[in-house]
Amino acid sequence: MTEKVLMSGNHVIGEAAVRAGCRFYAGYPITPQNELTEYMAGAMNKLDDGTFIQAESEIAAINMLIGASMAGARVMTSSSSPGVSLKQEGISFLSALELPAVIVNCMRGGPGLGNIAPSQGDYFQATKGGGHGDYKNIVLGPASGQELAEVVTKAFDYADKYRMPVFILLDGMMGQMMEPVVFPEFRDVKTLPERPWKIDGAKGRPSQVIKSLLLDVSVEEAHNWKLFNRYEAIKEEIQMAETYKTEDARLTVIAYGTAARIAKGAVDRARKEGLKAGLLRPVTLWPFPEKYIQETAKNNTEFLVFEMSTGQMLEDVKLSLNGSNKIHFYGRPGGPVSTPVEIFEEIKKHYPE
Amino acid sequence: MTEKVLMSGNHVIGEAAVRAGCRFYAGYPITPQNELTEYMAGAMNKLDDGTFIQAESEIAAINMLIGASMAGARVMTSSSSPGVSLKQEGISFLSALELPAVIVNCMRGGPGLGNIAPSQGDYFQATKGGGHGDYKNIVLGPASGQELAEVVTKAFDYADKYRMPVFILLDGMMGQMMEPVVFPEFRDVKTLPERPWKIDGAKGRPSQVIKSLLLDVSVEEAHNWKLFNRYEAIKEEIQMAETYKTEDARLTVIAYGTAARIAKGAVDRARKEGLKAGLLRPVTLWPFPEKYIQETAKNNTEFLVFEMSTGQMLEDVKLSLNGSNKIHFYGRPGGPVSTPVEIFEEIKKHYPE
Amino acid sequence: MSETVFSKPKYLKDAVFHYCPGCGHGITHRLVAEVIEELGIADKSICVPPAGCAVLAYDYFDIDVGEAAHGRGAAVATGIKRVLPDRVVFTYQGDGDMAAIGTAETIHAANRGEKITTIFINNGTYGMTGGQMAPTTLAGQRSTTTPGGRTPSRDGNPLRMSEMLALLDGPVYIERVSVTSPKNIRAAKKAIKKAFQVQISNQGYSLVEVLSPCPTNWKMSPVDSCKWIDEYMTKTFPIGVIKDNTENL
Amino acid sequence: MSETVFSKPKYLKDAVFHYCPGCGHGITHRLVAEVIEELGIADKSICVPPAGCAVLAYDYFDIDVGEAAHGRGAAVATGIKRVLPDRVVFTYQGDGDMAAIGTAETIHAANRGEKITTIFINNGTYGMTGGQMAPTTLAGQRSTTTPGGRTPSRDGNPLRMSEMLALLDGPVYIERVSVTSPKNIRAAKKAIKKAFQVQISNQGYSLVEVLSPCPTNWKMSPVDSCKWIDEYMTKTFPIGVIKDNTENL
Amino acid sequence: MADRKKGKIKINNELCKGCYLCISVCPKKIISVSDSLNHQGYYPAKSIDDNPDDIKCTGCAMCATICPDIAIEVYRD
Amino acid sequence: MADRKKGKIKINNELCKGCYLCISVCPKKIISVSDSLNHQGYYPAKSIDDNPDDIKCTGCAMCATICPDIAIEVYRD
Amino acid sequence: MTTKTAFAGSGGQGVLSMGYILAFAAMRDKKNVTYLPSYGAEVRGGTANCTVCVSDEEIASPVASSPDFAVVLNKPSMIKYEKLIKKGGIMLINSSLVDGEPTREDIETVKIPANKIALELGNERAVNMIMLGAFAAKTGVTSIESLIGGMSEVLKSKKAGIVELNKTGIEKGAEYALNS
Amino acid sequence: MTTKTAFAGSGGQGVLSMGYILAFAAMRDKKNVTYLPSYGAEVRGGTANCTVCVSDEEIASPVASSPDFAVVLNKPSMIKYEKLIKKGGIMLINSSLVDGEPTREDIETVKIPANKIALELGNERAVNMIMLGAFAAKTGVTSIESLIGGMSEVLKSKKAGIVELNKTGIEKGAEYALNS
Ligand SMILES: Cc1ncc(C[n+]2csc(CCOP(=O)(O)OP(=O)(O)O)c2C)c(N)n1
Ligand SMILES: Cc1ncc(C[n+]2csc(CCOP(=O)(O)OP(=O)(O)O)c2C)c(N)n1
Ligand code: SF4
Ligand code: SF4
Ligand code: SF4
Ligand code: SF4
Ligand code: SF4
Ligand code: SF4
Ligand SMILES: [Mg+2]
Ligand SMILES: [Mg+2]
Repeated sequence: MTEKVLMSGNHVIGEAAVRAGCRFYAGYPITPQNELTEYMAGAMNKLDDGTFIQAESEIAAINMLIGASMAGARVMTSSSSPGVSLKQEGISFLSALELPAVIVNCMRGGPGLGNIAPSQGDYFQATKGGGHGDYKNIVLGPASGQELAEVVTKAFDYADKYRMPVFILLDGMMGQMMEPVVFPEFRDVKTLPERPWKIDGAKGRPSQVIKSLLLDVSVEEAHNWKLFNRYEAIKEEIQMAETYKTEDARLTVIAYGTAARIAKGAVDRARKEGLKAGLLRPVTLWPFPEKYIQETAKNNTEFLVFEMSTGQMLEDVKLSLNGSNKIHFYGRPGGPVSTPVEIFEEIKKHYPE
Repeated sequence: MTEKVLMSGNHVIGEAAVRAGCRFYAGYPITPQNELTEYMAGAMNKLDDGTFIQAESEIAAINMLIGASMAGARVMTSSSSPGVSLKQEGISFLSALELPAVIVNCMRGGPGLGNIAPSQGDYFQATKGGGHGDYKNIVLGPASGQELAEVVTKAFDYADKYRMPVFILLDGMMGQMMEPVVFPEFRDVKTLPERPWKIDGAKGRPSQVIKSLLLDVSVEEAHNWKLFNRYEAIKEEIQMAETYKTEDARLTVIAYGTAARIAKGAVDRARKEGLKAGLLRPVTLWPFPEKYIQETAKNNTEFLVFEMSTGQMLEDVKLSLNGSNKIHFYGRPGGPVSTPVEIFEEIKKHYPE
Repeated sequence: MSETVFSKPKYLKDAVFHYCPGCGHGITHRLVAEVIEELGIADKSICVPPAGCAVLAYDYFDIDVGEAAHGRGAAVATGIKRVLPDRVVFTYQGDGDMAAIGTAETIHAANRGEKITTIFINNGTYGMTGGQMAPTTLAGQRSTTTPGGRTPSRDGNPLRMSEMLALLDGPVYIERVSVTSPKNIRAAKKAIKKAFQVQISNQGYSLVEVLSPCPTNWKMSPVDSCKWIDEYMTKTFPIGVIKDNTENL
Repeated sequence: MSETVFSKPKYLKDAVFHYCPGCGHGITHRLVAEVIEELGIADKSICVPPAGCAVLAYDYFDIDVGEAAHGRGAAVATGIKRVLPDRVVFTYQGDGDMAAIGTAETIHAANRGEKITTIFINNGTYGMTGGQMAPTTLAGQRSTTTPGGRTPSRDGNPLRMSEMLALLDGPVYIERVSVTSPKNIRAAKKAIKKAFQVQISNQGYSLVEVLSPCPTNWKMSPVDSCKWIDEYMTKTFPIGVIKDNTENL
Repeated sequence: MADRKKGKIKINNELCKGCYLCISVCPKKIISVSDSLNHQGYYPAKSIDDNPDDIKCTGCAMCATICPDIAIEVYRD
Repeated sequence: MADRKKGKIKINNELCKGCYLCISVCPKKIISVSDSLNHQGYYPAKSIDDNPDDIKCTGCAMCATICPDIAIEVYRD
Repeated sequence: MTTKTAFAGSGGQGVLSMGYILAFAAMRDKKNVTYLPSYGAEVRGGTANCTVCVSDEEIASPVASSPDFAVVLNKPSMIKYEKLIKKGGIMLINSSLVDGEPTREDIETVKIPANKIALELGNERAVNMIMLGAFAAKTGVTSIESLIGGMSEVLKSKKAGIVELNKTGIEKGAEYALNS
Repeated sequence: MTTKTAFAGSGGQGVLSMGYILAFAAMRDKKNVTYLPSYGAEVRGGTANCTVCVSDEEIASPVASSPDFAVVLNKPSMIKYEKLIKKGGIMLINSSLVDGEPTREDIETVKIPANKIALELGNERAVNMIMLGAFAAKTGVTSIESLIGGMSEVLKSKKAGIVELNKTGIEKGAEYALNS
């Protein structure tokens, strides 16, 4: 472990990616994630085995990733909401082609051009699959600079282990905010998992193909179920969430990312006021940590879902509880950053008699 | 009403669109919906106020729609899965800009390049919003040539009434299959709803703007809630579903589009064998017809969700029932077309003791 | 009594430009507004602004404006113009917007000979997002994504969009101008006026490329920025008429 | 004893082509396979096929193949080549794939001077999807989306992608060939070989445009299709070297 | 005449798709259409250079060069 | 001298962003920088053509032509 | 009652129009019908086929995993559909183009020398109508009259000669089928 | 205890580095800190600001809707933050650039003639460090020592002269603030 540094979320992602062995980055500028693109420009070009490309578009970037990942490199791209929408075809291809890749969405206010303020409006796109076909991506929603550094490393490892794209979902404020961070050590790229399936010229082996065109319906169906079963396994293996003062909570706030930080402040306030509030903070947004939620639900608490959107994760909470506990919702779409006081008021409002 | 004609689903959409007053079509070829693009090429160029453009890409096409809709025309584009993924940014813009537009997705097997066989793998993309930000589109899922003709008309009217994009979601087989169809009369474009907000030159009025950039966070939030409230109203106003032999059903199949046709055959078979099976066929996929499902749920039936995917609408069924009734699932992703016998077997398998 | 020889044009709203000191967008906005006034087309003109520093154009131009997603101006303008063939439709786009993400839309709209006009602001950088490399960034020029200067072998070469478009059959008139001196600014206005006339007379696609200072991201004073355009930028992007097939204007 | 003067090249698998009778894809596939064999690069070559009739190229070429989404071949190839600079990476793309949806990726990869090779099959139509207009469709030519023939004022003009690319600094070698006669086919093979040599010798971006018959969608016999290319298509798309900055090959 | 190289072609019936480009380019006009369908459903091309005393084929391989389906092999002695 | 047109400019302090392009183009060098900040936080340009007996400004409007913020109005008599 | 029929052959043999005319004729008889052509990449190979369902009830699936009837115009199609056709089903074969016959015992095979008959009519282009006539006569899925009526309406834009030719084709096919 | 401080002025006045150095210094003191700059389009106007939170607990929100302290270097910033600053909060103003003062009675105002002091030091570039020193002395958010320590580490790559200048700046600012 190295020493503490003060860094913006965007820079943290970049540095953590380099340390995790990322050697190919392609991206296209968009606020509020430009610092990440700029960081990678510097970092990749410092390495003699690193590539940085400022692509002509988000579409070109995601398709460059497809090529670089096929060729065996650990790859990353980043963008913000509108740019991520443009990557959806490519993301569906990455998923179908079973290619490891890390995709960062530093969300801004939408829909449309919207604004550059922090938002959580792209949850559905990331977790349900904004592209076509039956596929899922692992989606990680960190809430601090330090956690960012850690999930970036995880993201690259998951991508390789499960051969699929992994999303890091944060909002503009997390990308811009500086916090103290301690980074993991540099990974030697020679120690990274082998990729026997990669496309690097048929030297000393039969030629091989990476493709997603499966005209034979039975082959395509089998491929779909193969992916489906992998997703089911992942649900078992990697659900992650933080629980805070939930043991005896009568009202448990469920929030991720920036919203969760604010909620935590609100929970502390509530506790000071003698209200048994708690926080359940999903870290994996897909797979959604339903185990944690069902566990917490047992101490029959009510839930307050707080999102910086009109209510998207809310659906996954409902699906996890399937009617077992009462759910309240509070949302702020389009960019406003709530204060802990504001959420505390919501807690009071919904606190069970 | 005109006389019966024998037409493919793709042609039916085209003809119905022209009759509904569509005067601008932009699209890009992709199987299995090419016949629609080709039909519009012929039909639009026959009209002196019609425009057909074979765009250079799906992205260009959806953005041409944005312009044409701003300018006041009834507009349509069509594509199939990968092409629709490319339209996601544009769809988010259409939604944010509150522009009427009809978007046809003639689904094929995915993810990735996949195949051209019928599939229902894009349900999430269409109903949850594959683009960025908090928005919804109306999504219609017809199951026959005749119904296609009817929902196309509805689609254009909804788009105008609610100022939003409306999806028509069908699969490749419905696009290719010919059935007898009777079309509604031609609409005179002069009788179509006014668009006071349109951009056609500031003659005799102050200049006006159509934009989605709302840098002021409070304005963006207000816009989000405005859209949200509209969506809530739509949920009340237009839920549509067909129920078939559900009154006394002990097992009710829920399926849409092609899957629903097959399920209907299976239900008839089951009834012949003395099993009380029924079919609930959502026509509006968003808003999801939860009223119908909750109503049906009262005659405590169990449900069997059948989709040509690994299970997407399944989530909306769960959300509608919220734990009240037992739900089974059967899915065939990637292109295979099940036989009624096959679904009948599933009905037998899950039929409650 | 004294006569006013210069004042704000009629079709600019009163809003204060949000542009940085010495930014070429302000000058170009004014020229476009003056041309619209002189041609008397304010009530039939429709502007399609970009995603870029000029995204707020609708706060300034007092005509109808319809927003486009980043890079898609040519497609949006195509849609508007095909529905309203007798209106005057123009896009106002930056070099990132038009020559990077919007490459395909721009080339194919031009190739279809859409009867639209494009004002193409070449400032060699992504201004709005903070000075990243643009397709038009000069070799060796520093940007936040080419801190050591643009290296063509790695980052590509400066892209001459106007010259490429001139090769197509659709475009009728393409000229490159700059706004670095009163003289150049007058020439720029003439070109913009001609471009609109080409559309009004239904002759086809027209484009004016404007070499425009971005002092903020170039990290130069406005005065030095103008010098830099005249001395360096014009070497790669020479000003003048690039294509002119106009008839009796 | 008799010697074999002609037989199937080594790096084509045994699969029967799915192409229609008289399709130029088959001929071009063979030429590429012959060149790969002659240059001895089979074990370091990577092919990026298109979405198009040639999408199944991986069933035919016995080398590593990585699929690209429709139009994105140049971007995928860029990714592969940057990671594996000593491999030989080529895209095989149709005119719809490369000159329509892939316009931006193609132009910018070429402009970056990516050291990749593109085999560009110009058959003036969207073959795979059933004969819609392509950017390269000739004026007046019928297609399923221009039933009355392509009308440039409405449908745009035939796009000369190779000429546009030649204007960029990145490309080193661009030639247009046809496969309509044994003589033209031999010339085509020479060009393809040279394009690969340009990459092998690390000189830059190379492209060979192949005028290729699509009898099915042209609704002509294969023999007439070849005549039609020689007589009409070559008027808009003249064959020959378009750009050649190669050094001592 | 005596020292003129003699050639011979072998057309693979099942690979042939009956495009007849070979027929159109053969300088010796010694390729023709066979009258039975192959399994792909085409009438394949066939060599009619079958007079052993007067072999016309020069083995120039023009037919094979243009054959899109690599259905022709060419030999020479 | 007598019949030479006289000009006059008015610079709007609050619109000016202190780019000083006007200063660089004025042929008469009669524009300078004022020493107090405006509300935008810039030191605006100001005319120093203030000797009524010797007005140098010709009203050529070069300053206004290049002003990106339309902060200059030009008059002539 | 629902019948499902597959028409198959190589492109250009008029396979799709056979199916279309059958569906159209049945529609005119107020039947429920679906017509599903093979589409997309398959076409490349040069084979074509379509499935027509005719029924008094609503038609659940337009697909025929095992059709009641098959009309095959080339050998690959015969081989393919011999495997699929339903027990007790009928396969009509254009024996002028297809040598050999199905080995299955549990289906009825009807051989029609359609090209030969067509030549007698003096026009090879009648082949598909001859097969269609034979099919109708053999299976009764639709009457010869409505078939002719449907055909004439479908081709009303074409010149009378064609319609006449097709009409005779249908009749001759039916005649042959009944007398064989 | 958590304190939130806003630093505001126009671009080029070193506003962001003030905030960064404070955050960095507090981090070295093992405090929890967040630093949030204004970003994006706002920058166009030429104004810049940032918010620094320093706390012993985890920091919930890095945003300060109503900061405890504000350090303002130009008039627009003073006007903006006068509205936001918390009751009982402290506003430090560079009185060399800002004429007038807040009208609010319920906050403490400290005027520092930073440019004047800087000129005495012989270098205008010390202005922001003078304000920072005054801020630390007045609010005690961090000690002068750790501020200097933090600053020196942040600027270690820069040449010694700068560090020296900034050090004196911080000290002089603190001194002035305490004696005013
Ligand atoms: C799809 C998408 N990608 C990226 C962005 C972010 N973005 C906004 S403007 C811009 C480029 C600005 O540069 P340019 O077009 O040259 O205009 P300028 O600001 O220089 O005038 C970018 C990348 C966006 N808004 N949408
Ligand atoms: C995003 C996307 N859009 C459209 C398609 C459908 N599609 C497949 S190939 C093709 C074009 C084929 O034409 P061309 O590139 O000229 O190749 P050809 O078949 O003529 O050789 C199209 C439009 C697709 N697969 N993906
Ligand atoms: S960043 Fe550059 S282009 Fe944008 S407003 Fe400032 S000077 Fe103008
Ligand atoms: S459609 Fe055209 S390009 Fe495609 S295989 Fe057939 S002939 Fe070749
Ligand atoms: S060229 Fe080849 S495929 Fe064509 S007819 Fe001759 S042998 Fe057959
Ligand atoms: S080798 Fe030459 S001569 Fe012999 S058949 Fe072929 S083309 Fe004719
Ligand atoms: S040009 Fe305009 S903005 Fe610039 S200094 Fe002069 S008056 Fe001010
Ligand atoms: S009008 Fe001419 S002379 Fe007068 S101030 Fe402006 S530039 Fe100088
Ligand atoms: Mg720019
Ligand atoms: Mg083509």
